[in-house]
Amino acid sequence: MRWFDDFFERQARNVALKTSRRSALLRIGRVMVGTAFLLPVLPFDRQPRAQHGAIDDGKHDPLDPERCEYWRYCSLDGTLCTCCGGSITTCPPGSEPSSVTWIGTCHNPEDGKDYLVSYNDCCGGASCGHCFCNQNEGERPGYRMGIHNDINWCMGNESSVYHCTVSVVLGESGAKAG
Amino acid sequence: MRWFDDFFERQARNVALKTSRRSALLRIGRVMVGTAFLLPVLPFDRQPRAQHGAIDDGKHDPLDPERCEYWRYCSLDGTLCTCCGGSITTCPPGSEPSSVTWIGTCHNPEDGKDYLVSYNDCCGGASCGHCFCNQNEGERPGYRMGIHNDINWCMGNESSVYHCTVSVVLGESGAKAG
Amino acid sequence: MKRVSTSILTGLALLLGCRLAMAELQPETLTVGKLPPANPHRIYLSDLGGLGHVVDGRIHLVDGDSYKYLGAIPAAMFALTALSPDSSEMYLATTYYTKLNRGKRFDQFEVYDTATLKLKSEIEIPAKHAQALPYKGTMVSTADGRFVIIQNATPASSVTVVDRKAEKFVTEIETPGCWIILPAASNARRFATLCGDGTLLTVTLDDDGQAVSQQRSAKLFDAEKDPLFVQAEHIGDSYYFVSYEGNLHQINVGGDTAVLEDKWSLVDDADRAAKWKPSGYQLTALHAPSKRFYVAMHDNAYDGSHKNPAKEIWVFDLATKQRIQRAPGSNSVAMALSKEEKPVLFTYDGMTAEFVRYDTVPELKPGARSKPVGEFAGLVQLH
Amino acid sequence: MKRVSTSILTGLALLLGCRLAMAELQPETLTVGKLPPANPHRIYLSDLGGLGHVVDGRIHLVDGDSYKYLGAIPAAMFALTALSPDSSEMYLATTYYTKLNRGKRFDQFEVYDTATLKLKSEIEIPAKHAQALPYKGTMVSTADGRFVIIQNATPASSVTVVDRKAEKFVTEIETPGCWIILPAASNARRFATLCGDGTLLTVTLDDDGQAVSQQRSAKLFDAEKDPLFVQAEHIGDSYYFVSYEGNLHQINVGGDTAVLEDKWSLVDDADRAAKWKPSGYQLTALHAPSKRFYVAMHDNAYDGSHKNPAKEIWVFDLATKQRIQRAPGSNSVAMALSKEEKPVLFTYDGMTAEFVRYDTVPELKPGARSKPVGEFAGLVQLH
Repeated sequence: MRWFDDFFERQARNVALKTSRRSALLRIGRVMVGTAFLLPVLPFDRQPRAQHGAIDDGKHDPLDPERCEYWRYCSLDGTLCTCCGGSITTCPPGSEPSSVTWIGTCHNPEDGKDYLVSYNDCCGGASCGHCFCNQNEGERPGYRMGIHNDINWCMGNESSVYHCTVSVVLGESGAKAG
Repeated sequence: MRWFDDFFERQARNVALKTSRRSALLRIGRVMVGTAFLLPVLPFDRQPRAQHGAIDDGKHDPLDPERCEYWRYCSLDGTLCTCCGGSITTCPPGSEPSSVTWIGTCHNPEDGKDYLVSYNDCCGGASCGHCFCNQNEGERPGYRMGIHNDINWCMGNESSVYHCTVSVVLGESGAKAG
Repeated sequence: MKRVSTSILTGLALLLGCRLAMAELQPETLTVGKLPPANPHRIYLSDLGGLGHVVDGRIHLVDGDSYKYLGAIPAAMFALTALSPDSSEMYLATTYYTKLNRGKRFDQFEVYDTATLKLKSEIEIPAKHAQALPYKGTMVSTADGRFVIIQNATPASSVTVVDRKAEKFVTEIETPGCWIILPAASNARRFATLCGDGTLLTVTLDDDGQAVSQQRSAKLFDAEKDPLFVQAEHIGDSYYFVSYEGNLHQINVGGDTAVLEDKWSLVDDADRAAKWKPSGYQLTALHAPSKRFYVAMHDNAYDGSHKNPAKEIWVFDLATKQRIQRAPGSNSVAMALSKEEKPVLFTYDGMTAEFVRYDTVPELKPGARSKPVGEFAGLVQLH
Repeated sequence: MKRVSTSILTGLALLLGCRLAMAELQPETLTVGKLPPANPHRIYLSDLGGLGHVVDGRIHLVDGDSYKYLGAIPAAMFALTALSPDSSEMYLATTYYTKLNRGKRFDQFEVYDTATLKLKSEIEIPAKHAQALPYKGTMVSTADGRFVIIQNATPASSVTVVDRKAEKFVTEIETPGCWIILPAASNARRFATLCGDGTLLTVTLDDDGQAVSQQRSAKLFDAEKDPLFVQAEHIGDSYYFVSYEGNLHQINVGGDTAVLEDKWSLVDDADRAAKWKPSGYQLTALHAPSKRFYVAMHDNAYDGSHKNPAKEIWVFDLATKQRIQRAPGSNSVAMALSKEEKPVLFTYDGMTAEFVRYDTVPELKPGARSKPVGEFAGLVQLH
């Protein structure tokens, strides 16, 4: 259970780190400036937006769960279950929730509070591929596994085929928690 | 060996059918008129041209083997081995020629002659997906299997994974052959 | 140790410094979503997955009213796909390799529950299933749902018979030079198939699924000069085929041998002069109660244009043999009609990968377009 | 009966009516093509295959001079990929399921010949290989090529040791909370790994590949306030890491425990004011002979921008610790330098999926762009 203890130790410290947070709206679209493609922050995404990507029509609505800029997705690197037959907190039929997750801390513009968000991957079946997003607020390399998003969090499931990602609110994040 | 006999009987009759033939150049681009996408005749192709499709810049050179309008490809429905690490008559390294093929009869604008062309699929490895073409001159439904191209001609190989398609000249096609 | 349930994770995370008292959002529970109840506008789109990923096909489920994506059924490699007669199940015949694209090949017949997208049944079948584009008629249930007939190609042609009652493979029946399965409505142990010499082969099974008779018809169509598209619609035992040249063939498959009941042209002299011909993959649809027949058409036809996207969709009344409407084609390469009194027609645009929803009453009229869906998709089925 | 060789088909077709005497084109023979001999500009691009097809990854081979596509190595699911020290082999650690995306999972270490793209060896390994994006350092050969060390994650961290001499799996070594394998150049039985508490763990193997020592360093970096990117370049035992805030860390892994040899900032006050920071995936490159160090940078950095495509590439002289050039970034998310005296730098554009070829001598200068290649690609390796 060592990884498990380490995992939560790290989560707690990460939460403590996040003392200030800017609105998701402030930092949107910077990468797009001067590029010919309407691709947001998606270094590894080579799929056409029209077919696979989330909508990017220049509107960046932090309250639309089918857009990458939805506030809960602040550290979500993957495809949105809302575009794959699921919802913010449900896996699409035919897939299963991952048994392990990574964590983000995101600012909800509606109530002005920060929340701990669990990013579960949904696993199994044919992978979805719709609405790819790559948000990395608070993301860290693999030596901080619990807040690392460049790995398949279906890794521990019976079928580790990646399907899509949900974002489940675990609770409010205390500014000095942990 | 019944299918085999039927197969060649059909080939021969098909050859006989082809008494007149128009230049590939005459019939190009018609489907594109009025469409927003630069997709040529590719009903089943939903891949982005920039990434997967053969070049389509409006030039339809019947002598460029990386373009769908290359004269030998008159009945080729698949991806071009010339874009996948192979050539007109070689499979890409790591793949294997299909043991069975379909046949077309294509007009060579360079010498004005019609040729019997064997469309072998190359099989195995990771499928390629580059330069998809969908040309159907003389193509017939599955009850004329030897000239049917909506089936995977890697079907008989040890690995039936479709990789790409070559076009091998079998010889000149006599107008009244068979 | 390897697995930790989400609820445990949630609980621990809460212990570690979440100030729930002030939170407006309460901790949430992750579940697996359910499909909304099926309605006649639920679309099933068979997708090979792209020629760059032929090992990884799937069937997309899309709500035809909202165009919301509902989910997918994994279909592996070059799967044949068909809804069961009552749409409660999706059948697949597909290929696996033990190491993705190498190792041992094995083919399976699989049944998915269309209410849950869960696998209900899987049966190994001969490793011969036709690795074809998903054409209608490559896998069909008998009228009573007892047997499923699967098209094989090695490329020699045969069919595999699966018994849904016993849930087992029954037999393989050779059908040399023939293609597409056309079950008889009046005889749940009988199907016909189109052959390369212009005949139809009629196969009759016994109650165990074994072939007891194979009868070849007279030559009913000209496979050389005017071949039939294999996509067919039927009313009872009468199947309606269109040919490359636009001739409608009505063929009855109910008897020991198939017979040509009628043949007439969809095009008149003016159409012929403009070279209007049928084209596409799933290029016809039929509403049996009203006898309205829908055909994808294109003009300026040439040798090889028979799969082109539709320029127009023509509507015929099979009772009067009259064309009653020409409507925009929306680049259709596949179409399907809902099972309703006033059906809607969904077409799949071969250029944009979008669905278009047409009203059919009082007349055929294109309406809402979906977002693009599918990568190398063909067959459209409606619940 | 199932198989008919192409030569037989060819022969028979010829009998059936080809008038060879008049043909200008003679009958051709189908063969399997050979790769052109490798040169230092041959590119290997690791591609997960797209998030819609994660089961079907591959490594693309592209000629960096002509940008011609040379072929692909199949990589299955979330493969780790690395060239052997002499580039004659490509290593993979990957996952299979017996039924594509279900059934039994098994992981394999595989070796492909880069001259032929043929599989040379395959060894089953614990089903724990890190299903990560293809980061450099997730699988590395020891300096002598004897052992290959593979990163595992369940998500508990460990490494798998494979013996290339015996061609067998040796052992699994726990490396809790640590990530990325950094082999020592001076000791072919030693590697270090970065840990979440800011230390490095140094593991020493015996000649059988078993761990004989595991030593933890002092805290060498601040994993909370200024974490290190895991992508690292090395000269001998000295690894060069950049941190999120732009501090270069020089860490020596040759001894029993790792030591911080040097640390200095890549950004000055003006850069800091404009928020210039490193970013990308494979975001640095190093030419050891000239000590030229290349870093992908972006300005207006914010929390979460550390993977953004490069706005500029900065060139440093590690001897003088001076920035000697700023060049356009070409939206690079990955880069690799050729193994040449006057190397070229290939970058991979995260917005367009195109390669850009930079000259580095006399200065860094972007040149020809490729066509797009790859769907969800990352790691770039040069032969």
